[in-house]
Parts: sequence; C-alpha cells; structure tokens
Amino acid sequence: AESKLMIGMLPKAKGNAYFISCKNGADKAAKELGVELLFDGPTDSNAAKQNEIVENWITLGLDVITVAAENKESLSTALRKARAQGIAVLTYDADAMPDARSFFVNQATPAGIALGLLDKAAELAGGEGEIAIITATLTAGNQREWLRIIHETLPVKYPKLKLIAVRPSDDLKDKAQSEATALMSAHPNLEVIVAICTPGTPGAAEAVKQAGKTGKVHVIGLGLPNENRRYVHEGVTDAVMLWNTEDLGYLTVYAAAALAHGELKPGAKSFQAGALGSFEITGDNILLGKPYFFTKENIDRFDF
Amino acid sequence: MSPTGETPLWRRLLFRHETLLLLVLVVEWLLFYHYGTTVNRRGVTVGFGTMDRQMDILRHSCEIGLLALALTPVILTAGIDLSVGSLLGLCAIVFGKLWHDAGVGLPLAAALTLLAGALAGGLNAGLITRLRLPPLIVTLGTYSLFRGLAEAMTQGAVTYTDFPAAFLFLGQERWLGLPAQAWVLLPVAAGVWLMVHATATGRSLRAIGFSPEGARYAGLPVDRRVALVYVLAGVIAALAALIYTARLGQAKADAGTGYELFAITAVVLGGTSIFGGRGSITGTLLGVAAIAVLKNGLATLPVVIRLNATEELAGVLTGLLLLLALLGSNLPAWLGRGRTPR
Amino acid sequence: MHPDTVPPLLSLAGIEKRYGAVRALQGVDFELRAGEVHALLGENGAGKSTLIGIITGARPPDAGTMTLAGRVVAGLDPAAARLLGIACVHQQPALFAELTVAENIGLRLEAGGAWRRVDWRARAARAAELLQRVGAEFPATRTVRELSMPEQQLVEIAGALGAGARIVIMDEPTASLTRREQEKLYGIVRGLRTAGVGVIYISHRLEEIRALADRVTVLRDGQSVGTRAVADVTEPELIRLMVGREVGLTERAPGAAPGAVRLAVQKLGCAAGGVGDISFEIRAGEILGLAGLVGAGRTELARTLFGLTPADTGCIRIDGQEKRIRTPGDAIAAGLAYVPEDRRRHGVILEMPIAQNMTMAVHRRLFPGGWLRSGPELALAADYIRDLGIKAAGPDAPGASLSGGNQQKVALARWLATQPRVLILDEPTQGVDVGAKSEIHRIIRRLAADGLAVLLISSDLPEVLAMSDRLGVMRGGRLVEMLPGGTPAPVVMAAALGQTGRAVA
Amino acid sequence: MRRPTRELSVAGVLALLLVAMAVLAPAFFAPQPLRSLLVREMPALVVACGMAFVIIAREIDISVGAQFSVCSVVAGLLAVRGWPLPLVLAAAMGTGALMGLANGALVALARLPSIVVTLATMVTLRQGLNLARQGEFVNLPDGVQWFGLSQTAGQWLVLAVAAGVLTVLAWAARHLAAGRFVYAVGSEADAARLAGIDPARVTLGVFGFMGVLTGFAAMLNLVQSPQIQPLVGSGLELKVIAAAVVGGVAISGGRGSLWGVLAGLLLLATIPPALIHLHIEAYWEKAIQGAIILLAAASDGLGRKGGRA
Ligand SMILES: Nc1ncnc2c1ncn2[C@@H]1O[C@H](COP(=O)(O)OP(=O)(O)OP(=O)(O)O)[C@@H](O)[C@H]1O
Ligand SMILES: Nc1ncnc2c1ncn2[C@@H]1O[C@H](COP(=O)(O)OP(=O)(O)OP(=O)(O)O)[C@@H](O)[C@H]1O
Ligand SMILES: [Mg+2]
Ligand SMILES: [Mg+2]
Repeated sequence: AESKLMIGMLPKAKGNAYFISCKNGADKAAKELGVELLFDGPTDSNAAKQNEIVENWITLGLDVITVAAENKESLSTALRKARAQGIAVLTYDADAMPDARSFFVNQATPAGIALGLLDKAAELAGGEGEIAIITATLTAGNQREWLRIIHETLPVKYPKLKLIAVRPSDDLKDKAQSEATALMSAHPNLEVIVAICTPGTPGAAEAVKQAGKTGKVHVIGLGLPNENRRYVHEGVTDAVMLWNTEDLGYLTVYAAAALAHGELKPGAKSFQAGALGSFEITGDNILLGKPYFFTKENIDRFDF
Repeated sequence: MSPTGETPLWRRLLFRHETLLLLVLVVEWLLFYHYGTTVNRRGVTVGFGTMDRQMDILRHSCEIGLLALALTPVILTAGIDLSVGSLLGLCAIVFGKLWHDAGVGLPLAAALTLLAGALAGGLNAGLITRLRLPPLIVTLGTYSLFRGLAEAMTQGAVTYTDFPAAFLFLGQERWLGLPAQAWVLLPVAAGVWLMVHATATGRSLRAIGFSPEGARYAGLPVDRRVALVYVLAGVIAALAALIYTARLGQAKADAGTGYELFAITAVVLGGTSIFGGRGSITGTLLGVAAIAVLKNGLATLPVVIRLNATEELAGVLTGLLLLLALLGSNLPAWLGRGRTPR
Repeated sequence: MHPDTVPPLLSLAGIEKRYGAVRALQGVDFELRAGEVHALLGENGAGKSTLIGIITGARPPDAGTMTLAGRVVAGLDPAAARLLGIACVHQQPALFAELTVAENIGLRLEAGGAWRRVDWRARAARAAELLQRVGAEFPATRTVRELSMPEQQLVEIAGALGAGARIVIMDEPTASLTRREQEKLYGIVRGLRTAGVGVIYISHRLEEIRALADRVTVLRDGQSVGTRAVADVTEPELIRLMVGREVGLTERAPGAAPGAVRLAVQKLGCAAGGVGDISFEIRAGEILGLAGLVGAGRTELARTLFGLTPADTGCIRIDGQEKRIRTPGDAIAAGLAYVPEDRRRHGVILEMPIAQNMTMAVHRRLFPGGWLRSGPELALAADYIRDLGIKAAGPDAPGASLSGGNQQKVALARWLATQPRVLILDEPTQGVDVGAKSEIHRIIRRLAADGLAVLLISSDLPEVLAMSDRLGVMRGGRLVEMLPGGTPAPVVMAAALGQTGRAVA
Repeated sequence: MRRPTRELSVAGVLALLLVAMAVLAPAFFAPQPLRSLLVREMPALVVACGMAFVIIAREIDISVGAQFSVCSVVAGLLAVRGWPLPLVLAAAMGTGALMGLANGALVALARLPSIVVTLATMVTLRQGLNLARQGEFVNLPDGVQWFGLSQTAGQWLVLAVAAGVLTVLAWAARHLAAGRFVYAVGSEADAARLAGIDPARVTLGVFGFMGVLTGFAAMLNLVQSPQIQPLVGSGLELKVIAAAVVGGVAISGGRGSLWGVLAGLLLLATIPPALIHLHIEAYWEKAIQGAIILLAAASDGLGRKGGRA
C-alpha cells in the first residue's frame, strides 16, 4: 500500500527555532514533491538520542535519511548501516564522515560561519579590543568546531583582538542574558559579544539593552529574524548571521527525493531544486550559498 | 500487600506488582506489534515487529538498565543516588583520557575506569555514612560535581573517538544472537538479582530500608552495607559508561545526561518503594522494559499512523504510567493505613 | 460536695474499638466526675491508651457513645476535643522535635484559625509560667529535640495544664519523672481537683493511685471490670480485678551454683551515653538484675556493652579475654546478645516476616557463603515458634501482625538463636501478658541454668527481685550499689532514689 | 527559636565570597550590572521560597521547573492575545495553582511519595509542553516588558515585589499560625494531628501555594524580556532545591528559614558571575557548584555530629 517516498529528517534539536524553520521549508518541499516527511529528533542536543532515532528509522525501512549530525563520529556507524541496507543518506547543516553519506547539503562550512562571525566582530571592534563568546553547552559538537577555528585564527589574523571568555548558556535565552550581564560588568572594555547559539543572541541583546550599552557593546550571533527583529531595529544587535534555513530544509528534501529516485548521482555538478532553481555542487557538497547577515536594512524582508 | 500464610499462592502471584507490570508490557508489545509493523514500498516488513527492532530496543536499554540495576539496591535501603548519570559521563571521560591521552591499554583503562567509579561511589558512601548526610543532598552535590569534573577534565571540548573495532564491538555488534552489550547487562542483572534476592546481604539491605535502627540493633553492619550499595552503584555506572562509549564510539563529557531520572523512573515503576525495603530486580527489569518498549514502540508509529513528536508523547505517557502504577499499587494501602510521606 | 449527687462530667457507654483482628476495647463503660481524680488501671495492652485515644478524638470508636456534660458528642477529632476542654498528656510524648518548648505548648493551646498572627511574647510568657508550675528548670526557648525524655514529659504536662481544660488526662505521667518532679506533679493534680477539673490518671503504680486517686476503674482485655472508690479497695483486690486471678509473684528460685566469671566489666564509661565508671562481673549461670529509675542509665549501659554507643573508657572481658566492642557485630562475635527495650523500633523489624526477624543475627552461621537458604531458616523459626509458644499465622507472618508479647518473644528468639554466652535483657516483659511473662521468666532461668550469664534490666521491681541472684542499682549513669539477692524492695527503691536507708512513700 | 547557626554560616560563606570579590574584583559591585543580576535571580528566589515551605513540610517538588515553563508559556500566549496584564498574572498563578494542587492531591490525599509524584508530573508537563509548542519562542506584545514601565522602574519594581514576597513569607512563616503549621507537620505529622492540625490539608496547601508562587515567579521572569522560550525554567528545580538545602532547610522537615534560603540562593547565584570576574574558565563551574553544595551540607553534618549524642 505504501507508494509514497518516505524521507526522515533528523535535526540536532527539535525545539530549536533554527530547525523549526528548516522543517517549514522541508514541509513545503515535501508537499510539492508528494513525499512523506518524518521530522523527529532529540528535544535537546543529544548524540545518543540521534543514534537511536537513526537506528529506528533503519528498521522502519525509510527510503532516505537526512541528518544534521550532532557528532560526526558517533552517528556515522549508524549511517553506514543505513546505507548498507539500501537507504539513501544525506547530511545537512552538520556533516558526518564522508563515507557515511552520499551528499552533504552544505549551508556554510564551519569555517564560513566561524570566520564570518569573527570577521564581523573584528570589524565592529575596529580590529582591536575584547570580545566574548556565548555558546550553548561546552560539549555541543558544531559549536566546539567553530570555537576551535576561532581559537586558531584569532592570534594570526587579529592579534590585537582578545577573546576574554567563552560562556555556556545551556541553550537558555535567560541564562545567556545573565551571562552577558556578568561579562559586561567583569570586562568594562568588552566590545563585542558573539553568540554562537540561537537562543544566545536575543539573550545577549537583552542584556546589552538593559545595561544601557547599546552601541557600546555590539551583539552579533546566529539567529532567526523573528527572534531578533526588535533588537536589530533598536540597534542593539548589529547583525544576525543566518543562511536561509527554510531554503536549507527545502533543498535538503529536494536533494533527498532526487537521490532516492536516482536523479542525483555522484559527480553531478549542479542540482535543480524546485522553486529555488539551481544549486552548485562541489565534490559531494551541495552548496546552499553563503551565510547571510541580517541587518537593520534587510531584516524586514524575512518572516520566519 | 504483606503476604500472610492464608492467602493462596495464585492470588499472591496475581496481585504482585511484577505480574501487573508484565501484563502492561505484554499489552504494550502486542499493540505495537499490531499497529507498529508494516510492509514498506520495497516489500520489506519493517517496524516494531522485526527482530532488528527488538534487538535495537535491547541495545538502547542496556545503559539505563544498568543504572536501574545499580539504583535498585540503593533505593531498597531507602536511599537515592542522583549522581549515576553524571558519573557515567565522568567515567566515560576517565576511560577516554586513560586510553587516548595516557596511552593505557584498553583492558587496563577499563579496569581503572571501574575503579574510578568505585571511588566516586565511595565518596557518596563516605559522606552518607560518615557524616550522616541525607543521600538526596549528597548525590545532588555529586550530580553537579561529577559532571563538572568531566567538563573540567576535557575543558568541555575534548571528545575521545577512534576507539579500536574490538572495543566498539562491545557496543555495536551482535554476539550469539544478542547485542554484545546485552552480555554485559545479563550477568550484572543476574549478579544483582542474586545479591538482592538470594544472599544475606540483600536481606540486610531490606532490613536497613525498613528500619536502619532496627537493623543496627540486630547487629547488621549497616554502614558497611549502605556504603556497599553506593560503591556498587558507582562501579555499575562505570560499566555503563564503557558500553555507552562503545555504542556511540565516542567519550564525551555530556554522556548520560538525564539518565538518572530515567533509571529512577524505571525502578519505581518496577515496584520498588522509594521508602525502602520493598522491591525486586525482576520488577526493575520489567520497568526498564516497559519504558523502553513504550518509547521505541511509539517511535515506530510515525510510519504507520503518521504521528510525529513521539518522543514527547512517550515522555507524557511514561509520566502517566508511573502515576497509574503508583496509584494501583497503593490501592490496598488506602483502604488501610497510609504511610508517612518520604 | 457529695460525689454521688454531682452529674458526671464525662461518661462513656459501650465503647468498642478494633484494630484489624484485635478487639482492643469491647464495650467499655466509664464515668468521670468534675473534681475527681479517676485512676485507670489495667495490664499492658488492656486498652487504656486506646480508651484515652477515643476520649481525645485521636481514634474514632467503632461503637458506643460519649457524653460530655450531658451532651452526646460524636465524630470527635483532636481539634474538637481540645475546644471541648479535653487535654491529654500522652504516654509517648507527641511533640514537635524541631520546634521550641514554647511553640510546642503554643500550638497545642492556641485556638483560632490558620490565618491568625502568632503572639510570640504571650506564647513565651505563658510557656514560662506553665514550665514553672510543673517545676521544669529549662527555658522555654529550648528546642524539644535537645530535651531528655523526662523533660519532654514535663512539656507535655505543661501543655495539658495550660489548656485550662475541664478534663485532664495523664497517661503514665510519672513513668520517667524524678522524685522531685513527681511530687510537684502530685501537687498539680491535687490543685486541678480542687479547681473542679476531672482528672483521668493512668498508672501502674498502685501506691501512687492510692495516694492520689479518688476512684479507680480497672480494664481487663478491653473490658471494664469494675469501678471502686480507692478508699474501699485493697491492693490484692485490685490485682485480682486486673489479672482475673490471684497472682503470686514469681517465686524466687535459688540460682544454680555459679560457675566461672563470664562477663567482667571494668571502669566502663561512655560520655555520649552518660554512663561512667562502671565495674561489675557476672558468672556463668548467674542472673544479675539491674534496677534503677527510668533514666538512670541502665539502657545506656546495655547499649555501651553491645557496641551501639561504644565505650570510650574501661574494658570488657568475656571468659577472661578482653574484647574490643565497637559495633553490635563485634558484640555478637564476642558472645553477647541484647534484647532491647523498645521492641517496635529496635527489637523486631515490623515489616519483615518473623522467620527473617529471628535469623537476622545469625546470618553468618545459618547462611554459609552468604547464600540464603530457606530450609534451615524455616526450621529455626519453627523451633522457636514452638519452644516459645509464639502465636503467629506462620513463619511468613510480618512482625507487625503479632501482638506485643509475641513480638517480644520473636525478639528474644532472635538472640537466643545466636547461642550467646552473655544475654542482656532490657525490660523483657514490658507489654507482655501474665502468662507469657512467667514463660519468659522460665526461659531466662533455664538459660542461666545452661550456663549463660544474664544481665536483666527491669523497671518491674518484683520481677528483678524475684529473678536476680544479685542486684545492681544504677543512678545518674553510675552503678551505685550492688545488693545480694533477696534484698527487700524498699531498700532497693531507696538506693535507686539515692535515699539510702529510707523507704519510699 | 532554634539558634540560626546554619543560616549564619551560609551567610558567612556568602559574606566571605563577597569580601573576596571586593578585594579581587571590585568591579563586581558596580551598581547597575549588580542590580540586573539580582533582578534576574528574583523569579528563582520566589520559587525557592515556595520550595522552602515544601521541604519544611517534609516533602519535595521536582516539577517546579516544568511548572514554571508551563506558566510562562500560558501567560505569554494570553498576553499575545491581548489580555490585560493583571488578568495574565492571575492566569499564570491560577495555572500554577492547578498544577500544584494536582501534585498536592496525589501526595496528601492519595498518599503517594512526593518525590515520585513530582517526578512523574515533571516529565508529563515538560514533554507535554514540548509536544504543544515544539520549542517555539513566544514574542510578547509591547507593554508587557517591565509592566510597561521604564526599565529602571521595572527593575526596581521586580526587586521590590520579590523582596516584598520574601519578607511577607518570612514573616508569615514565623508569625502566622499557618506558617507554623507547616513546620509542625514537617516536624511530626502525628503530633500535629493531636494538636488539631490536619496534615493532609497543610500538605495540599503547601503544594498549591508552591504552584501559585511558581506562576507568580514566571510572571516576574516574563516581564524581564520581550520574548519567552518554552525551555525557560529547565533546571530550575535543582537550583531552588540546592538553594534551600544550602540555606539550611532540613530535608528531613521542620527546620529552616526563608532568610537562609535567600543566603543560599545568593551564594549559588553569585558563583557564575564571580567566576567570570575572577577569570576562571566556565568548565569549572559545575564542579565548583557541586563542591559548594557538598561543603555546605557537610558543615551541617559535622556540626550535628558534634552537637548531639
Ligand atoms: N495501632 C494499633 N494497631 C493494632 N493494634 C493495636 C494498635 N494500638 C494498640 N493495639 C492493640 O490494642 C490493645 C490495647 O492497647 P493499648 O495501647 O490501649 O493498651 P494499654 O492498656 O494502654 O497498655 P500499656 O499499659 O502498655 O500502655 C493491645 O492489644 C494492642 O496490641
Ligand atoms: N545524661 C542524660 N542526658 C540526656 N538524656 C538522658 C541522660 N540520661 C538519660 N537520658 C535520657 O533518658 C532516657 C532514659 O535513659 P536510659 O534509657 O538510659 O535509662 P534506663 O535506666 O534504662 O531507663 P529505662 O527504664 O527507660 O530503660 C533516654 O531517653 C535518655 O536519652
Ligand atoms: Mg498505654
Ligand atoms: Mg531502659
């Protein structure tokens, strides 16, 4: 009786606004293509949980599994198992080991994100001064990766820029707000707060606003337009970095369906994704495009 | 609830908590078998009713199962250990660090990890028996402390991976038809079962749970026994850390986050009284199974009835099931006298 | 005022109360007049405390009526009883351990809703005044947890006194009081009587009843078997009413010729337990009685010997060998056994089957390698159930399902099973009926005859007198006197009270 | 009254920490950030007050974090619908009361152990909320933040309200008969019954009140920013239980004061900003937090061991 293609989409954390907007794009694509979409994942970032879901999907015999891997290594074994059983595997947002999947829908490389944020921070600080980072947890996979790149690049590229603290916020906006407040009081010369988790950006912005340091302490970070709109308008948050997450979900589902139907093969140079048109493929990375900075000027063009 | 000589055997068996739980488990299983199994578009039978799925459920339940086994003797003595999940994380890091950074061979690293678990359990035990502090407070403190040490040791950032296949076998492969880690769980279950049900030690744990003073007056080594259960909990948590690491192929400071609550839920669902004295390993295992089947069974439904968000639904249903089980097993108590809280 | 023309303040008719299978009260009638002290007498377990519970509303009766000043009261609860002017000093102090004396008294006395403001000043003043009236010497600001048992009892009494009640009930109020406090209490009771209060007074001390009470009602097996004016009744008659037959006290039997010294204790002391400088010895086959008032430190001595509160000075020798006893386990290994006084908390574990209770101290011997074996366990239990005549549904019956006396026998069985060389018995017949009591006496004698050294602690003076070969007397944590067997009771009492040479009033 | 040694020793540790901060990092005391940090802790303080009552009554409630989330989201959604703030506040407190009373009924009337009951309700509520909201933020309408006042006024208002709640409750715990009933029941339920106090009613009341305070606290948090995250309040239960216990509330019931809870909460809340000021890396935070809980408990244990036979 089953004739519809079944695609599983595994986010890092289901409740995260970032992935919710991914899902919106994915749903749109699923409707257009007439495929069945399962969107399920841990409620908080949790590698073990992701593993269990993938294994469940394998025994459920889905046609395609798409994952945003919380942790490269731990998920790859399960993904290889899926491929061995004839299930097509795609990664999006955060990659697994290359041999564990066919393609990676690359919204931006880790370096692209980390350096994008760092460059922006350096620009706002005028090339020298103190910056601080707010992360979700100290253990979260992709954030660790970005931090690693930042730590490596900083002394080389911006020797006068000083990273004075990395503070976890447990993905809680309120905690990020407290942390940012304490950071500002401990470091009166702090110039930029960089939030590398989405709840952290509005949290830090609210702290800066309450501290009356709008314009003195800059806030940049990852995030969705709707959660940051008012801070961007008020000038508290200078820029919110995001690739278009809805497009990411949309593209992922299109790529998944194409992969399952054998329309997307290794070695392809480009890929046509419905209403979004053509995307470039380099190696096995389908490129979504560069990350995007939402600023006062353009943020009102987006509603998600 | 107390059996007296006059109640016929069949009635005693029928109204046992374990029997009711087994019934719940069977009903769950049959429902999921019926509604959670289907044939996919490639003509393959998929879903809950497949052997693979059953094996996966077993595989995913091993760590929680171990922690629940560790907690049952603790709760039998009317204690509690909130730190087992954090200790799992700490032990995973200790293991990874020993093997990866210190270059210790895997068997020795594993042995030292078990020792670390015993020491951590010993810290709980010492604070509880020497300073006479309530277990809830002690293990609330070590809950934070152990996780903190794991993060401090890795600066939150290091993940140990690239374990050799021989070790990963323990977490990812099958042996003699069962997932390899089941061969860790089963002996531990048998061992703890024997300790609780077949030895004088287990008897004294119950006595302590019912009345620590009464046990002391009977000449039982109360402090030693209490220390034993916390140390044992530490060792078993370390064992769980090993198979967790093997299953995921990585050791990371956040391993086992929140597992203590799952394990406590399973133990209590299994009929062990949080006031101590009453409870069984069979019940605990059934409790673990009931939760695992519920969770994994619901996870198979999206394919069949297009139901998303099964994770949350499983949480809600587990909470309700726990309340129902409590209400059910307390029914006789309502008719008679109540117990004092906590 | 002639008592007979005064209508009763309180009357109970046909009161019945069951606890499961136990019929604690079976149609009790009782009557209390204003301005009288009415003693309630009866053996342990006769139902006195249960009756009190019904009057204070703590336990609803199953049947019967209660009339207070001519009005029938039904559905009584403690709060309502308090409003009706009924106050009670409970046998086991029912106090808030974490709160101060003043607050304990205040919570009990103050009427009014939950949303009223507490007047701490008035509370303190009132508590201080009441404490003074009962002769307490501690301040009302102390936390009850820090008080000794007798001090807690005084708090109870102060609370009842302060209620300004029409009816004051005292359930064995003098059991743990010192003599001076007792005298003070007598004064208080007499004052209440003069003020027209009806006092129900429970005591096992006949001389006290004679000195204080106007009338006495005797309960036996949950039935009221008679009410007498104290002036018109003799002690033997009261005892006959209580027990239902003439009871000759256990005859003093000449002990077997004592053997070698079994237990020798030298300069033993334990600061935490409040005992010190204790030296004595017991020979094989000898029963050493230990008399003293409650609080004299006898239980503490036993706990020290048994390693529950380990000694910090002195030494213990068993069969000539010095033993280091830091835990009960050490004590058992050394050949000691201790049947504690509080059997519900320490003697048996109520939730566990009696067979398991009995084998609890012999795990090592019965279960080689630590593996439980039900065969030997059940056999051992069956033996003791038979030998001690324990009435129970079976070896699987939980301890809680047994009557007090049978629980006591289970506790005894547990320690006999250890085949000890020295047996310490703490109030072994408290709460035990007459038949069982003489049975336990017989067992103790037999054990001594088998060569055990027995240390018998008992507040039942006739019991220790009759059973002991020698008699130690404790006071204030010290062993103050060692008397030969057959010493007359007044001499022992005087020694216990520290009034050498004078008889007790 | 018991000598408040425990409260004093916690206050002492807090004072020591503050003195150390004054010497090592005086910037910690800059008034504006300090006020902001304090304001951030006020919701937890209000919840901790409720938790103190629960623990004093010899119970525990580990569902408060989940209750806090539910109240926040309910209040947020109602505010979005344009309900006036007083009504939103009432709804939040009412929602809390319902959840608290449900816990209370299961504990007091069905006589189930509170730790298990609230474990079950925690899981149910938390997952139920996830089910309903899928983690989506609630963007609040203008005029909700700071109750529509200026920020400074709003912050002072939150501080004043929380301080008022604390003071009133501390006063009530000490001077209102109902407060003393809680201590009495926690100290000895049987004795309470004999003194004419109904332990079941007190227990029910304590849980219900816990819910009301949680709802109230959720509002104090809601007004501090223009949006609400459904995850809000996760981990709150551990924080407030730790605060109460560190502040000298005995887990065995009957003992403790709200001033001690205040000291305990401030101590715990001071650690993260203090670490930032002292330039200690974040990954030490949990270990230090755990060590402080253990130290506070151990000092109490040692004190008890010496003090009483
Ligand atoms: N809570 C209870 N459950 C079951 N049986 C009980 C309970 N309380 C008392 N009994 C039984 O009821 C009977 C009467 O007990 P009660 O305490 O009234 O005796 P008493 O006359 O006060 O004795 P004592 O002199 O020892 O205080 C006893 O057989 C006792 O075992
Ligand atoms: N020095 C003391 N300080 C405080 N409390 C004491 C002291 N001595 C005795 N007590 C208390 O008095 C009570 C009775 O003491 P103990 O049991 O040693 O006396 P006893 O002679 O054995 O009396 P009983 O007849 O009750 O067995 C105990 O609860 C004990 O805590
Ligand atoms: Mg009595
Ligand atoms: Mg005694």
